Amino acid sequence: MNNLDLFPYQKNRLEDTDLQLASTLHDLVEREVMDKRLELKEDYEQLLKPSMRKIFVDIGLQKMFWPEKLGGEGHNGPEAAYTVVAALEQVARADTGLAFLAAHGMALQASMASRGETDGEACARFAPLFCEGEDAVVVSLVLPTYAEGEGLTKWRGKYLQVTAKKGAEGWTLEGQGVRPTCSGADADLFAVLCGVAGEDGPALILVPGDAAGLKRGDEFKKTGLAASRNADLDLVKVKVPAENCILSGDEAVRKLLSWYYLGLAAAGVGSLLASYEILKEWGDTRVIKGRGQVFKENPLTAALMAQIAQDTALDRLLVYDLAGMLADPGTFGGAGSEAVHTAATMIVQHVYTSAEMAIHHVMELMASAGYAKEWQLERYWRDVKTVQCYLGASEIAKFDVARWFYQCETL
Amino acid sequence: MNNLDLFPYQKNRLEDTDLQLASTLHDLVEREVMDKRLELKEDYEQLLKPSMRKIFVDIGLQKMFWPEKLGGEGHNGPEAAYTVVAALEQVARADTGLAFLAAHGMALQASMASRGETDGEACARFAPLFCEGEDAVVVSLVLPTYAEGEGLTKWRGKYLQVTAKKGAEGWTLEGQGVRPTCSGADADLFAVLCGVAGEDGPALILVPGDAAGLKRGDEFKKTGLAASRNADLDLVKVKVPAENCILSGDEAVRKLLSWYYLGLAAAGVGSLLASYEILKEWGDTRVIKGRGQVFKENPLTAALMAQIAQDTALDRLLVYDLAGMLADPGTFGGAGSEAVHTAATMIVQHVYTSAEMAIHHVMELMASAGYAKEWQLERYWRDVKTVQCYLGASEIAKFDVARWFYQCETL
Amino acid sequence: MRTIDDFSRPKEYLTPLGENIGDIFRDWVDREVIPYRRQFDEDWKEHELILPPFKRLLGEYGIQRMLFPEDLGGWGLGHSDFLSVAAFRMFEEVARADSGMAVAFGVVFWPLLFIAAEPHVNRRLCEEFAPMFCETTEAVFSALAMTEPQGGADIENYEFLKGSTIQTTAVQDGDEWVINGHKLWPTNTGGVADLLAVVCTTDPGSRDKENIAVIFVPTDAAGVTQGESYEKAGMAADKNSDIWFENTRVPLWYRACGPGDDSLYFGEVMSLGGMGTIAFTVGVMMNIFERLQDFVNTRTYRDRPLKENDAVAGVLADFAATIEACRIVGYQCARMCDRPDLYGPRWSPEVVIKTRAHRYFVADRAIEAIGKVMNIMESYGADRDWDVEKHWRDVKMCQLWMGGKQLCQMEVARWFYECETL
Amino acid sequence: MRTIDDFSRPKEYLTPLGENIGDIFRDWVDREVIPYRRQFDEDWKEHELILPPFKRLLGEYGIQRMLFPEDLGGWGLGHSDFLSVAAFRMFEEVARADSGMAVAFGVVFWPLLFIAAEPHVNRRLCEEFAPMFCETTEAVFSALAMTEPQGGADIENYEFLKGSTIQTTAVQDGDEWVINGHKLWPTNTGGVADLLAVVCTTDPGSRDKENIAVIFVPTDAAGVTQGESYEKAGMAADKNSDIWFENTRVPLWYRACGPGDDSLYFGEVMSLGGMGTIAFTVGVMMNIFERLQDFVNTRTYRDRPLKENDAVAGVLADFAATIEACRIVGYQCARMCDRPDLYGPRWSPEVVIKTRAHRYFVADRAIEAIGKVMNIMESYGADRDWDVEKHWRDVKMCQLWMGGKQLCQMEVARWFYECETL
Repeated sequence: MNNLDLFPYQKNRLEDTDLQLASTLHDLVEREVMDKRLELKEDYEQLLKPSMRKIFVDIGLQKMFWPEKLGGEGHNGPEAAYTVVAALEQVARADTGLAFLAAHGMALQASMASRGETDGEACARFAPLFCEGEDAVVVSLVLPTYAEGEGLTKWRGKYLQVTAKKGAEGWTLEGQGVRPTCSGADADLFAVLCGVAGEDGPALILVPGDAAGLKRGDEFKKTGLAASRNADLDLVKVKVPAENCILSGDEAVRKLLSWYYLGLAAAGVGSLLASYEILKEWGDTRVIKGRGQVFKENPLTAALMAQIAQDTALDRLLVYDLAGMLADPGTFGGAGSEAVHTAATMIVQHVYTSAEMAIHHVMELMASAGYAKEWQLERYWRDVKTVQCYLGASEIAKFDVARWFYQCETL
Repeated sequence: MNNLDLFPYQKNRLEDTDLQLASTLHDLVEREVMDKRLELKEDYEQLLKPSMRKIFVDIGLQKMFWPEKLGGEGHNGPEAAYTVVAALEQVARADTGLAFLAAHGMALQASMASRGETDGEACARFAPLFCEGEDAVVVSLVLPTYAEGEGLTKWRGKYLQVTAKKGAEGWTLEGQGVRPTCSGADADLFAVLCGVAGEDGPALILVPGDAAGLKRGDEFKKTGLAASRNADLDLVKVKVPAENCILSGDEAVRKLLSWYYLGLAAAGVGSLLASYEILKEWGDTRVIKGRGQVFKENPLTAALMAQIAQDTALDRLLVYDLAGMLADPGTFGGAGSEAVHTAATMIVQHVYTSAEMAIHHVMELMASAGYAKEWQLERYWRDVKTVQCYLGASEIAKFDVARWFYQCETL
Repeated sequence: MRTIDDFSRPKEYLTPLGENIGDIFRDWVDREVIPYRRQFDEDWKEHELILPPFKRLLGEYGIQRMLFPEDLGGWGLGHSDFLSVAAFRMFEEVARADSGMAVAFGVVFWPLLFIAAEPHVNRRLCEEFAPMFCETTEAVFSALAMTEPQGGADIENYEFLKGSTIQTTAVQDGDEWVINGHKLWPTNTGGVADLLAVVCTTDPGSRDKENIAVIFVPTDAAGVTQGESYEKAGMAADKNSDIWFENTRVPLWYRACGPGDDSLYFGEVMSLGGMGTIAFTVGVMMNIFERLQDFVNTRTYRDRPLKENDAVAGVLADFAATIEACRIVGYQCARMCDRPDLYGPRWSPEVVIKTRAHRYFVADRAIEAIGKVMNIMESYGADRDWDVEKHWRDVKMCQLWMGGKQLCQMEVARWFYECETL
Repeated sequence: MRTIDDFSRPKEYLTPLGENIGDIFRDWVDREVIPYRRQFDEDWKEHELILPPFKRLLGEYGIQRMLFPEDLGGWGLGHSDFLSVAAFRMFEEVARADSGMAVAFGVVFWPLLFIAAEPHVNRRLCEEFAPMFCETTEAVFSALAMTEPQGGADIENYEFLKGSTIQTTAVQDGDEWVINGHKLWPTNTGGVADLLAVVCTTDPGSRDKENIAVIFVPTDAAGVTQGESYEKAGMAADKNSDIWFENTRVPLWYRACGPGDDSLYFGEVMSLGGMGTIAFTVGVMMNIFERLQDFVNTRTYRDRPLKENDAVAGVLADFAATIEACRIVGYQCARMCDRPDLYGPRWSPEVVIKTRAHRYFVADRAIEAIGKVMNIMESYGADRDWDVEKHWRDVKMCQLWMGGKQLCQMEVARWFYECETL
């Protein structure tokens, strides 16, 4: 049995197609990413971009939700939540950043092309981009964050970075020094959560990467996620058609975020599984020379190795629990409900908090091999921490949790 | 909706009968325990023992698994795992110790009376004790622990406290200063994991509380769990019939422990839910006087309150995940498998580790009200820590986890 | 075998007198407290077992005279420059046996700081109260009445509130104060204390610190009523109750230091209270270390002493490292209270806030480390007979008295980051 | 506004010279390092940006002469009684800018301790090597070659292994040592160092400490080969590579202190290395505090500066409290290395183990606290331009060099609990 099967998960809820997809991806990333990365390191053009194409286009993750009549696979029922997890676990095993990008695309698909919601103009308009092209489509989000200046619209205490005005010929967007969640330097499509002049709730408006007035800054250096070449954006009188506003209102935003967090949480678990595999090899082969003891047989190191495996195992169960909630709207209320959004927030925050510490511990056990690039562990360590930062301050995420469990009103 | 419904769980896996049982217990413990405890404190004779009778006998938890033909309820399929969790959550809400005792009895039932395993002599012999009597039957376990002296049989590194010899007329048990898991002073039945002369694997042998040669020490003082009046035991040539050996071998022991851990984990979650309810009342009513701010509206206290709710919510999901594994032996391998036993170990350890910290935090938020007996919070704090200690050292539990994930052989 | 004296502390800060007193305390707890402490929890109401050792220490040894000037029968530590470091050692030693006793002991001196500590000695009040403490061999306790209903730690939060929430009033009537109010939780109430210092306001709702008054009230004064002592999860030796003041009259000159100074030197009470809390916590950990040594040496796993298992040893090491760090921080904290010339006055916001920072840092570390030790001992960790469980319960209260962690965090943030609206 | 100088340290331990040097370092990092450090990660191979500031500090300011006796052109700190405390401040200041540079800087002096530190000054070797460091304005680096393939931290684990696992051999041939072996990871290899101290065995497999030899080897000696420098997750200024010795010959008197003493004084290297690691960690945290202040003052949440949100302030407070505690522990640790008269020799097992305990305690605290700060800054926490992410990567390596946490735990358990078989 494959090491990863040692980690229990709700296999009995998955379709055979999910399991097949997972095993196809498992083999693909071994071959296309993991076997090549010692030589290619984190090279974007040579390693990451080609792999993205294989995963998004050839395997078809970017077509999954879109209806068949529009060239997609029409796998867009709530049960697709299990597919997202099964797939992104495997992708993240190879590279957290690739799974991070995939989570963006799948969250957008779930928002635009869930079963029963595929008749809108936007769906017809954007499906081809994902289903007909031969290239991976990189989706980036613009979400609320802290403000530096004044006068921006707030949403749950943070600030909407872009403001949108609706006119006769569509939307006009404005924003300075906008920080996207990923790939500011080369995303094909930005899904921008905007403050709408004259309205309370925010709206999610799609901005093509080549829109006039969209200026991309230079790629900036960051801790990890080489697959996401990020840069800040300026939006100066960016005009998009009315139908590019694909959703508005808190419930729709919560739905987007619940699916987004599901994908990110799965990416966190995949990174943990990969770290476990590296540690396992270390524990099997390394000998504590002074005692001729195999590393994994030392009680102190074994206990810490067990803690790491336990964190990984429990995180995996929780991510599948979240998939189970999304997959059964009847019982849990659907991705847009406060109940599920709160669960998604708790689980993704927990996964990245525990993953940060778990991978810290792997690094402690591997000592210098932990931070030497050669052993690959350090990239998961940097990537997971980077995703955690992009997820937003956990102290502030807790306000959402507090609102749900204690009905707080002023946080 | 009841506050506890704010905490998501796999409701869609439960039978209506499970939900009814939970709500019956919810109301019963409110009435019989929670409304009376301010006055009766933790009085064993006046509060805890009568409540135990109502829960075990009137509600019937001690009859649940036994086959109907023997006077039980015959609810003894793997799906009963969900029932155990749904029930013990509610019992622990009122008193962790009552749920702790119930978990002992239910683990024994699962070991003796699971569907398809109810034809043995032992089942016929012991079912009446649980199904016919009018009193609560208190079951205690004797499990491996550290040794003080020498010459005891080891099981996975720890020592079996009692040794058993098989003779023509049955078993003879010997043990000095034996520490049971609960109720040494008044248990009706001890399920003793014994080292068997001439055999490798341990055997679980039932010793009635009135067995000749069984000497109970005085009840000793301990941190919590007033419902468990514990005392050390001496077994001097205790003789029991052959059929009192109800199971032997590692797999059977793992099965017992998996069910036991399921019950304890549910008790931990119930204690967390009760602590949450106390904290919620505090957060709703307490005013930070200097600012006239309701406690739960302060961002710092709200964030910590959220962390507590999050730990509770995720622990609850994990306990139901464990129930789901026990309920589907086909997929996960059954309660006696190493896979499920490892999962049960991880989940119960995680629940009590996180519960300890979560209740510490509740106490920090409530300050002196946290440790004043009047507010009741402190009993959950003491009880949960006591269960955690009785569960055994988590560092050593990790060796079981390491054996599974890293195939360690010498720990 | 290693002993608790193998844990580091800054030797530069120690004084012969302080160490001698510490050795006397060590001997006293070993003979008069540790043999009886396992019954203290049940003695929470009566103090039949708890009082006798206190009589010996405070009354017969005369430790309760410590702060008063020599010429009034005291030992003059109130004008020494090593009081805090000496007190740290004393507190460690008492807490090693019972941190509830350590709190009760520390609070004997807490109100007296207002009148007996340089540079703000109130000679007249020293003369007034010295006989009560110095001319008896009975134990004499004091108490500091701060906390009020609904107030919680508001008064300890004086930097922010400036006394505006104090409900207990002191109204001048001729040459007397007339005090009315209701206090909760003071250590050594429930009938223990003979002398109270009461935090009052001379002008309810005022945010002017001039109106915060600390006024001494003998517990036998008319109109003082104490309630039943509270039942707690532990710390039985620290008796707490409600206390009511109904038109209680004391002379005007019973006010500790006067307008402005009462609130100024309240900071001293806070910083020494914080320092003491660290000492209690360290003392507790040192005794747990002793009990733990006994356990891991005598219990075996795989036929070797428990301490020889690497994973268990990792927990043991973490516990020792935690004691090392916390004790060093604690002694430095005490030194900062002793040497205004180097660190600023101990009542300055800087020192007050730093002691709070040190205190809550140490408390968090200790609670985590002790919880792990208790778990390593399995069911014996929860046994009264192994003492660890008692310390586990008590030390949690040490963390929470004087305003819990969140208050410490707010004050620390306010000072280090100059937050203005917290 | 509060500055990093508002964090506590024991003022009793400071010396005018040490503080003056510290001020020079502060000025140097502000002018010559901090403006360029964001490019250091990409400079890991070439050191084109990293070398010039080192030239200024070590060569032109002459800091590299620090340990040597005055009459040999040095500053004589090797026979001072405040070297460690002074070094702690220097390390803090360098690490404030870049902890990789701090490690590279510290290791310049590490091997020299064997020959230039009282009471075991090797006058002949001082005379031999002083000119290399004192008669140039170029930066001169040394390295200490310990770690070997498969060995990991085995050599640092010398108390347990007594050198038995050392594979690098030194064989006497006439009046020369012939050295053969393969070392990994020494700081300042990859072509940086001019002088090496090599930990060898004169009798492979022996558990007799007499056979542990520390031998000086100029890197230009025949048979010394260095490999490519390793690519790491951070700490670019700390260059590491393989290094091979193939029949490398040096005079017999290049042995540092002689049989027995080499292993004895190896403890000094360990304790000062541990002390230095704390200083690196504290320096890193102090700079993060500075960057964090900037962030929480300029970013807003709900129209107020981020620092005014109570929940965020809680994280800020925890970070400040952590710096307070870690810095106090670190200075006490340094003091213990400076004052054998009070704390025992710095090479004694007690001091070595205590520095390890202090070090891993501090590292765990720092990593947890820094991780939370980074998260509070959201995506900016991961930006190179905010510097926190760089410190986050680097400080993890500080935790792991010289044998990681588990080794520290084992040694601490061995000493405090007298474990015999760990």
